[in-house]
Order: sequence, then C-alpha cells, then structure tokens
Amino acid sequence: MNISISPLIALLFFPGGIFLLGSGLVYEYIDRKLVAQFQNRVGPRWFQPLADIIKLLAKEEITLAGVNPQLFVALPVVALAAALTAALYVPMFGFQAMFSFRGDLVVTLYLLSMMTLCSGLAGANSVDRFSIIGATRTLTQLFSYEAPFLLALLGPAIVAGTWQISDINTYAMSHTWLILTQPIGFIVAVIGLMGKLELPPFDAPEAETEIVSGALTEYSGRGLALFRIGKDVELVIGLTLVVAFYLGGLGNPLVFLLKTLVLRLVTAGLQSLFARLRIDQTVGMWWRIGALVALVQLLAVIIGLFIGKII
Amino acid sequence: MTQTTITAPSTWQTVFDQVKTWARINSPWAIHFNSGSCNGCDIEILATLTPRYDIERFGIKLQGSPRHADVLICTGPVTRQARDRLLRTYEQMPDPKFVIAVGSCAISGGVFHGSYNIMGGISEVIPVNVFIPGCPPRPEAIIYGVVQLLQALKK
Amino acid sequence: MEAKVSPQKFIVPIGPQHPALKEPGHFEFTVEGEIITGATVRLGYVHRGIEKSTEDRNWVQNLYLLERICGICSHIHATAYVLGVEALANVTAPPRAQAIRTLVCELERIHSHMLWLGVAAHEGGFDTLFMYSWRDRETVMDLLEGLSGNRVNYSVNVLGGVKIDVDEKQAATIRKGIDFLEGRTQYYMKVVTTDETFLGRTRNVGTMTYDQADALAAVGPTARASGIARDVRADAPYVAYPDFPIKVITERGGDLAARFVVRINELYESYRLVREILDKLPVGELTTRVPRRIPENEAISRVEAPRGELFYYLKSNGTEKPERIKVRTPSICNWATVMNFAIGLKLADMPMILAGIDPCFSCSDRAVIINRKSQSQEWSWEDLRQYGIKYYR
Amino acid sequence: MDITEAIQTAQDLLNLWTSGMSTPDLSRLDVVLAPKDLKPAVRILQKAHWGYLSAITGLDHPPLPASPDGKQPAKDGSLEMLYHFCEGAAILTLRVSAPYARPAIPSICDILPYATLYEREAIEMFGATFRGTPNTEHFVLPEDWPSGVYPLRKSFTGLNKPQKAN
Repeated sequence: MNISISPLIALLFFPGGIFLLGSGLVYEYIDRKLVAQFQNRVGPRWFQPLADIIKLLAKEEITLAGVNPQLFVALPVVALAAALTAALYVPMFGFQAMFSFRGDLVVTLYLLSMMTLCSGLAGANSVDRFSIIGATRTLTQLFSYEAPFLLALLGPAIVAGTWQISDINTYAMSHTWLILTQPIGFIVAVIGLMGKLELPPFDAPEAETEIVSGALTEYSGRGLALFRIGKDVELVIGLTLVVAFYLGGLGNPLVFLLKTLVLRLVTAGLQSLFARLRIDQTVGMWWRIGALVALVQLLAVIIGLFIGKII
Repeated sequence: MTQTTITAPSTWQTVFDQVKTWARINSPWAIHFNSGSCNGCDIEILATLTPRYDIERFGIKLQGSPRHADVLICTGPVTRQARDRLLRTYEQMPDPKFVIAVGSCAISGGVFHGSYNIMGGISEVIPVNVFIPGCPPRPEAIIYGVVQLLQALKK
Repeated sequence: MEAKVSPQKFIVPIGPQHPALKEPGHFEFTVEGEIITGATVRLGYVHRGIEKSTEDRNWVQNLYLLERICGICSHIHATAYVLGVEALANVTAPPRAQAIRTLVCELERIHSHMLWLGVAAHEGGFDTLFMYSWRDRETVMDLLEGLSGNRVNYSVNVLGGVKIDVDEKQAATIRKGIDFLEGRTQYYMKVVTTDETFLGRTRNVGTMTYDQADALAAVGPTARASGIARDVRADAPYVAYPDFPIKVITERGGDLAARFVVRINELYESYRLVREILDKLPVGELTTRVPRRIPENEAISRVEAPRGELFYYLKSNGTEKPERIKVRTPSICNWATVMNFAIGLKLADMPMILAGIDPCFSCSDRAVIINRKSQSQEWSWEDLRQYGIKYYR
Repeated sequence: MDITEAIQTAQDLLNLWTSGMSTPDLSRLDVVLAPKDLKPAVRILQKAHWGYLSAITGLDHPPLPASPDGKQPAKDGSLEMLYHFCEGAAILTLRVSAPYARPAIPSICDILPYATLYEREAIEMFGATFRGTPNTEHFVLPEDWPSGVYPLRKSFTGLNKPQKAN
C-alpha cells in the first residue's frame, strides 16, 4: 500500500520523525511490561517511557571536566540522526519505504551500527573508568555480532536476488515465508538483533552490577534522553527488518503490528530466560557458533538456488 | 536566568512547567547509597523491587550511576570513612535532586548513636527531604515515603 | 576512589558506592611479575565502633545494639550474645525457649540463603532468578513476621529466654509455608545445576581445594563446599541442637557451583529441622530470671551463622555494664581465607577468584593499578579480565 | 573426638607450660604464656593439626593506683591478647600479656598467615605491636584517624566530632 504524501511531512511526521519516536516509546513500554510479566512483576504504566524522556530532557546537563565538550554534546545527536535516517529505507508500518535504491540494505545496517559506534565513542570520550570499560565492551560486542547478523540478512537478499529492502519485502510477501525455507538464518537474525540492541544475555556493555552503567555512565539530561530514544528507534527498525525478511513481508499496518508484536514477545521471553554472558563468552559464542551457522545457511541457500537453476 | 521584569508567567510557561513536574513525578529514578548501614534497610529497599511490592509500577527504577538518578536513597549512620564519599555522590547528581533517609540510623544514628566513628544521621552531611523511620522500615513504608516526596513535588 | 600509589602496591579500590547492595571493601595486592605475593583487604566504611559502644551500655541495652550488627543475621548475633550472658551468670534458659530460639535460627538461615541465592544470581546478571527467589523469600519473611512482628531484626531473644510463643495455629502456617518453600527449592536446585549460562558463570570458578581451605581456617558454606565438615551446630551443639541433631552437608567441588549446591542442600536440612522442632516442641515457661549485675566472669559462645562460625567473647566485672565484648563475624574469616588463598596465584586468576569466593564481594567494577618495578599502569577490571584470557590462550 | 579427649590432647601438647593452665569450664582450657613462648606453642598446635585460630581478643588493663589501705600494690597498665583455638567443642585460649611500656608481642603471621587481619585490628584498636607482622595499615578505622589514639582502650572517651560539613 503506497500513499503519496509530500516528502517533508513524511520525513517529519508520519512514517518518519515524531511517529517513529512515538512507536519507539510504545515498543519500549511493551518490552518492559513483558519482561516484568515474565518475572511476574506488575511492570510500568503505559506512559512510563514518555515520562522518562521528558524528565530527562528537563534535567540539568553536566558536562565533564577533561572531556571534549563539542564531542560530548554532538555524539548523542549524531546517534539519533543515524537511527532516524536508517528508518527511511525500511518499510515502516507496512507502507512503502520512502526512499529506496539498489543496495540500501547495506546503508541501513551501516547506519544502525553507527548508533552503537556513537555510544562506544561517548564512553571512550570521558575520563571515568566505568565508561571507558563500557566503551571497550560495547565495541568488542559490536564487532562480534555484526558479521553473523549481516550474513543472516544476506540469505533472503540472495534468494530475492536484489539488495533493495522494499524489493525483498515484496518478494517475501509473494513467496512462502522465508522462516520456513531458512530457519537457521531466522534464529541467527533474532539473536543478532538482541545482540545489536544489547538486551540481556548480551547486556555486558551496561551491566549494572559490574560497571555501573557502561558507556553512558557520565551522561545525564539531554544527552542520555537522545541516546535512549535512539536505542528505541533502533529497536523498531531492527524488528521491522527481521519481520520484513523472514516473516513474509509487510503488507499493511495491521500485519506489521501483529508480526512485530509476536517477534517482540519472542525477544522479551529470551531476555528473561538467560543470565548475562561474560563479554569473552559472548564474543566466543558469536564467532564460533553465530558466524559458522550463518555461513552454513548461506551456502545452503546458494546451492539451493544453483540446483534450482539447473532443473 | 535573569528575570528582567516580573510578569505573570505566560500560559506557555505554565503549561511547560506542568508537563515538567508531571514528568518528574512519574519517573523518579533512584540510586542507593549505604553509608555504614547494617544492611537491614538495604535489603528492604531491594525488597521493594521484587514482585510483591514492585516500585516499577510508580516508575521508580534503581539506577547505577549518580548521573542518571534524581532521588538518592541513603541508609546508615554516616561513618567517618563514608562521609566524603556520600558528599561526592550527592554532588555528582544532576540538579533537581532529592534525598530520602531510610531507617532510624539514617535519621539520628539510631542505636549506634554516640559511637566515636559515626556522624549521626544523614542530615549531618547533606540536606534531606524525606525521613522514613523504622528499623528497618517495611517496604510499604519506604514506598509511602517516596510517594510523600512525589506529592511534595506536585505543590 | 582515590588511588594510593606506592611502590610494590597493586591497588584494587572497590568503590564504596555500589549499585546493588554490598558492603564496600578495598583490596590491595602486591605483585611480583605474575605471581601475587601479598594481598590484603581494608574495611572501614561500615565500622560503627560497636565494641566500644557495648562498654557504656548495660546488659539489656547491649542486646538491642548487637542485634543490629548485621541486618540479615540479627537473630544469630542476639542468640550468641544471650548464650554468652547466660553462661556468665550460669543460668540456662528453659527447654521451650531453647527450641523456639533454634526454630527462629533455622528460619533466619532459610531467609539468608534465599537472599544470597537471589543476590548471587543478580551479580551474574540472572535477574529472573533474583526476582523469583526474592518473591519466595517473602513467604519466610511472612512466617518470621507472624512469629515476631518484624520482618528483619525480629528481637525474639531476651536475657534468659524468649519473648514469643508458638501456638498451634502459627505452627500450622509455618508448616504450610515450609512445604511451599520446599517445592520451590527443588526448582532452584534444578536451575542451579542444569542451566547452561548459569553454570558457565559458576563452574570451577574460584576453586579452593580441601587442604587450602583447612590450612586457611575457612568457615561456613565456603569451607563445606571444599569438603571440610565444620559446622558449629554439629561440633559444639548450642541452644536446642543437642536434641535436634543436624547432618553436616559437604560438597567436593570447592568452586562457586559447589557453594550454590551446599547452600540449597542446607535449605532442605533447615526445612527438616523446622518441621521436627514444631512436632516435638517441649512444653514449659519461656524465661528465667537473670540478675541485673552479672558476677565477674569470662565466657565464650560460638554459633553457626548462615555465613559461618560466629565467635563471641564476653567479660563481665560484676557491674551492670560489660567489661569487654569481642565479636568476630564470619565474613572476616572468609576475607582472611581469601587474602591468603590468593598468595602464589597468578594475577590472571584474580577476577575469577574474587568473583567466585563470595559473590557479595564482587561489588562494583575494580580499577587495578599494577606496580611492576619499573612503571605503574592503570588497568581497568576489563583489561585485567582480558589479560587473564590472553594469558591463557 | 569429644570435648574431654580434645582438652586432654591439648594439655599433653602444651605440657611445657602446665604451670599456667586452668580450665574455667568443661569445654575451655586457658594457658597463660610469656610473649616469647607464644610462637613455639602455636607451632606445636599447628603441627598437631589441633583446631584452627578462631579469633584474637584484645583486653586492656588500665593502670591501677595503689589501693588506699595499701593491700594491693600499684599496678602499671598492660595489654592482654587472647588467642582462641577451636577444635570441635573444645576452646583453647593462649593468654599473652605485655605491659604498656613494651607492648611487643611476636606476630604469628608466619605460622598462620590468616592471622594478619586479627593482628591488624588489635594494632589499631589497642596500640599493641606485633613484632614482624606483615601489614600494619588501618583495618577498620578511617584514614583520617589521629595516630596514637586507640579507641578500645579504657582511657579513650571519644573524639570531638568534626564540625558539620556545610
């Protein structure tokens, strides 16, 4: 379903800015509510993420001594900008992606990892021990889940024969769900998504009991608010990507809502099931299992296509 | 903010202030500091997180870093050694910050009053907004104390 | 956390302010090349000068002071003190009082072990287990509150007896609560011994062999996890333990996983004891008279706190106030064991051992300043951990 | 082994100093030792694997003026250290005392390495000195604690509290 709205409105209001931020907050609420229910707690009220963000925006901003002030302020803004631009290429809410060109899959993934890169840099930028340690952990984890996640998304791209997200989406809508033909790819993609969003078992970079709160220890007020919204937006984009590729594409908003909520349920369940993996365990797991399995899946797909062509 | 002329705050200003206080009331992030307490109050504070009491219903989240928190929940009669750490933690917190003293030790040194190594209550070191008596106060009492703080914010 | 840099010192400052809970501590290691030659710990943030304050309070006031040394095991401190004073005045409490004291001791052990189980899981990032175990711990807190009116610091003891009585209805609710807890403990035993990610964090972490634990006078579950059958309830039975004997639970492993298993088995043992005490509760009155002025005398009382052996030395000089009360808590023993256990080990093992011995000590992140003879570098805990991993690759 | 057996073996082990032995009650044995005999006694106990050092208690005996009727002579102050060893139910206490003037007691850290924490606590609380103890830093008292002030001495009556912070 494609609706023609002037690009400015699309950028600022509808599938772009404000609406996207809103949906990011809603998805964060759903996540916290589900995890709380799994731990059979009551969980927060519906407007909780909104209240958190507004309160953070109204707080005093402390910039540190011994920190490069321009970088300190610029990084959160860059992080949010990267996340928002990535949203343009993804078929948000079942509508056609606003801009799409050949190879926009790579651009989107690059923009998403820009976000993690910014929070890593933010940590390294300050003098405080905890944020330096948080930064090293964030970056080591970034390198570990990036490759398998990309491979997992390549599978459907190869089957659909294009690198354009919207084409892959239409392909997925018309053919059998790719989750059936490439189950391993789906599993690696979901776990890669959890690694990217630093949800528990992979939340070593901001382990509350070990390094206070990782790379963002020194941020308060606006900087922290921007980082949190960025992470929420990244959450929504990640979900739509995996749904668009593996769960049979996104026709209309209703289908979008349904599928992303199901995936949200799966990630929330996984979140409360596992203990936090130590950083060396996560890296080990990703490279030994994640990358290999994704490769095997890719080979299977290529061989399948090749045989398909011969017959 | 230099206030040149005292004019009635424009409607925009009041709306903005109302939204700000609404947000502050509904998401008070807390940080916990143990300045020499016997752990009785600390486990009761942690008990408020658990399913039976679950303060996340009110939006209260226990944060790790003083930078992220608005409410400092401290327990224990401030021992001489913990005194300047408590001060430093208090100063690190960004501005609209509040202090809740939990337990009779935090109010007046409690049963350890008069010992050579403690400073008496928390109010000897930093200004305190809410005192929660009890040794240790029940989790309901701690939640009631936090709610009192939030009511005070409304005004 | 200012860093005190002096030659040959390798300082691991553990920040006094810790997000989760633990008492703040401060480690210092001396390093030569790879091998640790000296390690010491420095407390101070929680020192409230209790032993001095006991000297200007009379015997009854001291009871309320000594109960608040540690919030988690307040009853065991009160029991040790009360047994000491009764030994000074050579008075013995009636059997019903002794049995009720033992009952509350065991309920407190259940409460403390479930608390440790939750906090240890929280340290490893396993928040669901933390939420579940602390939700179930509420049941034992309700039982204790039903008995004594307070969830923590129940002050059940009085010089010469107890203040509370257990009637049939309370006994029934306690039995019902214990049955529920026993069901839950089976679930925890399954989680602790089978969950892969959990075992990844606890199996052969901080292993202490039998002779190391014996040579370093380890106490409590940490010693029993290394195979030492040392439990004051069995060696020197006090209160009502002579008529309700316990089975000392030991494990072979000596690592963090073994300590989890020992503590959960002790939970089963406590459930059995509580049921037995409730069935065979002796009849009789609850207190006897203890004179205000205790004759001049010396007494030692040893009890088994949830974390190990608790040692009280009391000296009276015939007046209303004690001459000297010495309290040696089990944690000092655990720290002393760890500090000497670390000598001779490699620097690369330290993160595992510190996190392993007693999760309550793996507090906030540690910055590590390493003083090799020539220069001193400031490592973060993460570098130390990476160093360890690289070292073993 | 039960209590009487344990006490009996302890008495045989320390038969050199039977003069100072006394058993205040069934399960306790006190042995008064001169500072120089402490190390050999601890070495014997350790070799025979008799229990473990459970705690070191410090006692302060302030100087007593001569009583008016002249019966008790003036006694100068002394520090007494009690080393408690526990084996099963039996508790053996080695009592070593040293006058205020020369409060030097040999340190047993080379025999029992874990005793260092107890010795450090005694050093900072009573001002006792343990010859050869590896570490004399403060164990529980704060860094800004005035030196030469020992809180658990009877003469100590409290520090003047520093004025309020702000």
